[in-house]
Amino acid sequence: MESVGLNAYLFVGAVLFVCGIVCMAIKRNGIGVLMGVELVLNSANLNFVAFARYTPLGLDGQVIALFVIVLAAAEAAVALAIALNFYNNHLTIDVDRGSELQG
Amino acid sequence: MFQALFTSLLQETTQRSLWLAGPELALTAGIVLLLLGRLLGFDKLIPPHWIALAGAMAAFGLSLAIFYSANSTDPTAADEYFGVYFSGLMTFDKFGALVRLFLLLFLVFVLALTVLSGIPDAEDGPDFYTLLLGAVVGMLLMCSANNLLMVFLGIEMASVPSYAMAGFLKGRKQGSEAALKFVVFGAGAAGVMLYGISLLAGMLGTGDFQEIGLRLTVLFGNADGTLSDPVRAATIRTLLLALVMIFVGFAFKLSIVPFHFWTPDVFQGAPAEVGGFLSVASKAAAFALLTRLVLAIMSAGTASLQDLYLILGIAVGVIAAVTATFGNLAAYSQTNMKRMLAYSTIAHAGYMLMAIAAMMVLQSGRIGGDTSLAERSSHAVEGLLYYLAVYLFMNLGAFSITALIRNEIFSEEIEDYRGLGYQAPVLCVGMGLCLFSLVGLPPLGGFVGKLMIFASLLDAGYVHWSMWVILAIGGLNTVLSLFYYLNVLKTMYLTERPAGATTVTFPAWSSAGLYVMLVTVPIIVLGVHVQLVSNAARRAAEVLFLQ
Amino acid sequence: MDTGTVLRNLLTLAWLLPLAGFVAEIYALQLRWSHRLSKAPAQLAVACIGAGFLCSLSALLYWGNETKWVGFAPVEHHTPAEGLDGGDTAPADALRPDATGGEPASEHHHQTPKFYAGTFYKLAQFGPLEITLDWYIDSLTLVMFTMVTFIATCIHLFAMGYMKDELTEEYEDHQVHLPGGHHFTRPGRFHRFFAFLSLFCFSMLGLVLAGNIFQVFIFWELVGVCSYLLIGFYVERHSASTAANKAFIMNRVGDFGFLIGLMILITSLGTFRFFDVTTADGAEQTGLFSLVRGDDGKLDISDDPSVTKSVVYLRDSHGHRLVDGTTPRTISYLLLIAAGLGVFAGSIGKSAQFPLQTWLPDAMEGPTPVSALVHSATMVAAGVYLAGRFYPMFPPEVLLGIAYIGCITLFVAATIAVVATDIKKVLAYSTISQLGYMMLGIGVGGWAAGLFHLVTHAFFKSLMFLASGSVIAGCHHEQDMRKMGGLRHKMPITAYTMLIGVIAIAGLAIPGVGNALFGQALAFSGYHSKDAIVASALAFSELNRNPLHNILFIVPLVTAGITAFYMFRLWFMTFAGQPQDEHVYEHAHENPAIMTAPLVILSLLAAGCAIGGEDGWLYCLLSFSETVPTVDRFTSERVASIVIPSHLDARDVHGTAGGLALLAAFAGTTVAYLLYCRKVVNPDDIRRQAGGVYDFLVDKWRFDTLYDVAFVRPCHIVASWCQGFDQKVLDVVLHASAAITIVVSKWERTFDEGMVDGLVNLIGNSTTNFGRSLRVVQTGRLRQYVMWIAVGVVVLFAALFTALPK
Amino acid sequence: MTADVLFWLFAALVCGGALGVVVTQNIVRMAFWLILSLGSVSALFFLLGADFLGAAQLLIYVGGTVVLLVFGVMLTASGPYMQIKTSAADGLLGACVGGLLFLVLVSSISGMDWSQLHTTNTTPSVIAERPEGNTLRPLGLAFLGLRPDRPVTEGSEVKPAPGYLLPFEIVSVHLLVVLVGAAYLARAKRRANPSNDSLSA
Repeated sequence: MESVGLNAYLFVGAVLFVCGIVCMAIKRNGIGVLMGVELVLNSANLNFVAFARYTPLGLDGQVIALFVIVLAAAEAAVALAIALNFYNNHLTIDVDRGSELQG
Repeated sequence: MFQALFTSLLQETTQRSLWLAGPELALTAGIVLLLLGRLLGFDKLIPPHWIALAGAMAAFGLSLAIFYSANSTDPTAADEYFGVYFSGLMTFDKFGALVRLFLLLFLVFVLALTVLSGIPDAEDGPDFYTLLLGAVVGMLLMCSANNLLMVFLGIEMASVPSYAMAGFLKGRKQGSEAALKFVVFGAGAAGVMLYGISLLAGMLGTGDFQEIGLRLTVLFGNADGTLSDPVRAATIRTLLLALVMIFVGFAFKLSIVPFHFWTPDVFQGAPAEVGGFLSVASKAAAFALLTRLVLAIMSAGTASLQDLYLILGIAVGVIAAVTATFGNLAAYSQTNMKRMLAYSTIAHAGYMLMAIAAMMVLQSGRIGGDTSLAERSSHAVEGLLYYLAVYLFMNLGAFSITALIRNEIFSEEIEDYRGLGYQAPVLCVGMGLCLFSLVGLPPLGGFVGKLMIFASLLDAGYVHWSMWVILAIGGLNTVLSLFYYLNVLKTMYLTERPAGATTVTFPAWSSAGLYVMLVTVPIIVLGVHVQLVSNAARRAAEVLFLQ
Repeated sequence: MDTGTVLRNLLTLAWLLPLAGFVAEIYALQLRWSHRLSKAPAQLAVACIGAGFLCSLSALLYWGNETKWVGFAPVEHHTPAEGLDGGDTAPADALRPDATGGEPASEHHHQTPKFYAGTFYKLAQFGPLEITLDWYIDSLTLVMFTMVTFIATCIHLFAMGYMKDELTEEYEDHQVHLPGGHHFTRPGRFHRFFAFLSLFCFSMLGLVLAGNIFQVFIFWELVGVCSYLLIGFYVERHSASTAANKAFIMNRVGDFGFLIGLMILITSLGTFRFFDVTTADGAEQTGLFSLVRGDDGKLDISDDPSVTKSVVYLRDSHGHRLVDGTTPRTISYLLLIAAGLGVFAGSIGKSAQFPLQTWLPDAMEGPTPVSALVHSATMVAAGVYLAGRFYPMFPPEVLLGIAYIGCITLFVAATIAVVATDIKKVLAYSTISQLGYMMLGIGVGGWAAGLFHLVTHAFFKSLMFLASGSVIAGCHHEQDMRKMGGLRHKMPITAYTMLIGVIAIAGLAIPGVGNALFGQALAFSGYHSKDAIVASALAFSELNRNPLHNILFIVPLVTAGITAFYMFRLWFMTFAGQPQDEHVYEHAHENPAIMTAPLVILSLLAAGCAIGGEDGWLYCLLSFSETVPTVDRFTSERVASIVIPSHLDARDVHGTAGGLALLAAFAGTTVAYLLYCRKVVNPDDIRRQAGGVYDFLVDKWRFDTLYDVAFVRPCHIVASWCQGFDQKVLDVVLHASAAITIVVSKWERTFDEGMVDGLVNLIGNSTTNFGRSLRVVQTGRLRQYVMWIAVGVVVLFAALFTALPK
Repeated sequence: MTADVLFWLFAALVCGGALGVVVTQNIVRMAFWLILSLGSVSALFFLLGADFLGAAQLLIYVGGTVVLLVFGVMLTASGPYMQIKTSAADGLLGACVGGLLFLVLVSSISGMDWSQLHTTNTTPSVIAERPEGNTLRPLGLAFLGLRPDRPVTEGSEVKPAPGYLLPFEIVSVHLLVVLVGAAYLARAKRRANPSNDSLSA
């Protein structure tokens, strides 16, 4: 049995998750926000793979992780296209500039 | 061994799964045809909306056939017909069949609306319809999901095309802003949800809905403590955290306070057609999925989890009440029609969530031993389904009439609707019906739906009094909501058209006029002829509470 | 065709005609069969409602003919002993017709069923619960139909004259000021006004015809919508749209209680129907009234004395207890009270009872015909009608509540009316006060008395409103009574028809004169009906030993005096005396025949509709369909000891109560006369107009000399005798009492406007402001939205975690 | 022991990289930190015995997604908007909320005893064998809907365990739809008039 257990992996996952959320919440650069999204999804993936290793979730965990990678890629593609579209219309990627819709 | 597995898989897939997934396949075929059409150039001959409409109609027809065969199936043969398919990832029952039917009917209506209102134009057609059909495929998966992976997959498949659709008018500043907000907020919520799913799946060692209940029973079943006490406390805590995080994903889809922020901005920035689509379809699918997930988790019949379930139910009720109140209050001072409808959507999500809360509270009471509560919680789901059916028409009606009026007067500001009532009577009478139904005035469908949900809250109040408070808040909210809806009608009917404003001529016997009638007449029918849907809804709801 | 079918067909026709009218009128311009300057929509509306009236009247006569006029004549009253004898053994289910409606099956004293009922159409079925469109016709329905359609016809005719300003392409609204000193101009809305009136008639008739409480609720809401539309007819006027909103809010508050009542009924009784039916498979479905009251009109309460534990056994139409397996079906007594209070809350809203009364005076912002139709005679009567229709479902505790609400309302409204100067406001407050009387009558067990007053009040109040409308139209939209005076010369028809109404509402009578003819005092309708209510109240307060309940008799008695006072004050200020504003007086003129004719017709009915009092045809007709026979006293000991008096008890004290009420009315009239006609105790006026009063009296009044001799001269002589001393005493006493009344009224008005109105406004404003402040949350900033996700997770988790039991 | 050292090393890299993404204000450096962090995650995958997944992570994320993001950076990072700085107040607020969130997560997770949780397993489904590397074949079969690693038997009958044929197929439809959408949005727009919104479509 290794000394490094499941909780250590989950801890790393938690750090990734929080970093991702904070990144989404404070970055003004739209691309930076999308990077935050990637961090969040990866944190969940790390959890899944760790659970696959240590719990009866087994191979299912890895399968789910693979799907998440694919879905994250798809989401990133659309998000990037939308960010570029935003840039084209606002001539900036600063998300704070897009606060026309409010109230 | 391997051979046996393979044979059983082949059998299951070809004999059962493919037939049951027929609607999804039909939509997929529609998508492929759309792309082929562009590739091979026959989109000039056959307009893309016909291809999309054909796909949607085929899917609707298939789901109707499945629905009828499900309802006519001999209950004794039910075991072989109903149940999981696609090796346990999906489940088939009357509930899923009914919601799928709603969704596809709605899709047909939305497609017809886009053709009538001219969004998108001929060039963008294939792209728009591909996205629309793709999103509906995801929603159909949500209706019958039976695995945590399918939960996430379905939600993503429904959401990601919606992001693109929100920004579909890509030359517009507001549209791109709306899409960006939508995608970032949605991705954040999906991330949180995925993290919650990972915790839940890891803790239970499975993603299968049937097994979730069994595993929870094993973990918390015997009070003598297979888990030592600190571990037990931590386990409950983690379970709670996982459930809260999963709820965030649903709350985003349903625009539940405080995860509703995207809704007004997106609905205002996106075309009204997309707003109508999002406000109904994604909600219907998400409510169906939420019902399934909640019941899966609550199927663990252990008394030690009863307190947790009760508190979760009350919390959902409180959130629902806050959501309804917030939506209605914030709608007050809106001047843009789409934005007002967005807040109204939030409020209605609150009403519908109340049904879920009632169901959860009743279920927790059932775990406490009162078996008669099963029927009552099935009434809550029946009310939810009925509300969804009515909501489909009344909200689509409101959004589509907004779109049609926009095509006439080029404005979506309520201020600009002055005096329209006498220039375009069909549009305005239709809008009046939709709005009155949204308020919940008899004899319209919205009233019946609200009545059913409130009745189940009343039932749930016997398990825990807080549901009565929720009921009172819900009732007060219907009073509150009256005024901003009425304001629109007042503007339309009780003021004169200002001098110099565009004169609207909207003939009743045009295709658009007929469309408006087609959408609004069911509101009255559902308010008058309740059995039409309530029987199906009851049968669909009952099967969820069989065990 | 049997009687039930004929009645149903006639009344359905009367009910649906206005709906057809509405559809035609609202799209009159779009359908191009009329134009903006045409009176055709109004004529159509009159035709519809007039035909409706003919249908209703023929239904009433047909019913009388079929039943050998039994309902129109007094029935020999049982003695209580007889009633008790008959209690269990009498074939009381014979009171009910065949369940499918129509077939008379009565073996009682007369071969007449109490009511006919049936189902138009079944809308939906939830398990055992059916949602249906039912009809329910008893003599109350017939009377209401005839009354509503008749008054509506008169008012439609009147409105054709009153609203003729709207027959224009450019209607200039003098009360809407645009910047730059202009007035707001818009196309006329003549056709729309009549469309709304038609829709209102349809809703009101549907409400009366409804055979289940759910259907009542639907039309209840429709009536509310119509009222909203009509009050807000001059939508550009800020005050009008505010008043429309206010009326709707207040009504919705009451309706919320109604809805709760409905939910209790549906969950615990499982039906909405009033009457029993036999379904196609022969099973009997018991209606609400039979469930709760059985066949003998009595509640079958368990013996448990504690209110929280006692239950009411549900029974079928034969009086047998219903069982569910072996356990009897019951409803908790407390729940029954809650349901009753809930439904009554709806009545409070619609009938402008305390504390929801404030919308009604504001609703006078609508055109005067609207005030006459909607806010005096019919819509507000819907609340009383509901309380009457639903009477069998009310346990004594609820009745007591109804009585007290009515009592508070009638007093509060009457005192406010004393200080009002707007002619329509006086009438509005008077309406509230009279509605309070009706509620009081129903609450103290005088079911027929309350509804009797409802009908008579409808006639004389619509008369007075139309007369005031005539005044307003004649004086170019001047509504302040202080600027009027002496108008009876300018508009004699209006003035004297109004006087008939005033005498009717004041309840004046000449005792002894009519006894030989009718067995009753010679009096107009209001005397009889108010008398009946006061008698019931006296019987109630005498039978109930609780001294507090004496209020229920004393207050209406005093208020009868106040009523006479303010009504005569109104009449004196408007029509008698000297013109206060020459400009108004100069331009005042009598209105054309189309407006005065309805006044005359209505005044005849206001005078004569109640001839014979409690032995007259109208009262007998109403009491014929009493669903809960108050043959015996009914005593409840659950919450407090309450005794509901029987008919006989009320009859016993009738003489006393009538005499006292008459005395109060005369006192009020005299004071009004002294204060506002003679102005003897108003030193300011006397000083200001010293000589003028005498000239005026000598020249203008025919009976002036008589009054002068009888009252004024002696006064002056006595005054001179006492050389000022006594005069000063009298002056001080009278002045002080008048001042106290006025101060109290003003205080109440302040309470009314400051507290109740203020509260409503506060709620309205704070809702809007709160809604606006919620916009601040929606900053439009994406990053904050995302931050909310994180915060939401943390807060939700923390909240649930702390709530979790350890 | 080696595995332990490697874990701590890569865990530090993952966390450090993620923190670097958060702290850095320069978008290009952020991309660099992101690559570092996600690459290290793939290393952790290898440590967890998920070799195929680790490879996929490297290929798709580091090779695909992040490159996509870098393209995005290059396309949008022009002129004065090269550095869009987060204000100190926002940063502080983010740190507070993030700290709270972290506290909640860790306080829940750290109390768990996973081994105890799963030794009480008596569910019908057998504990699957835990993947210890060489997962390519089982994963591939799972995508086809076959689960030889997780046989479920009820009596003598062989029942299919959850296989992933449906999501495997349907996700391709999803990718197709999404790429169409992305391509549509990224295509040159025809109405290049961002300042003048017209509601008429």
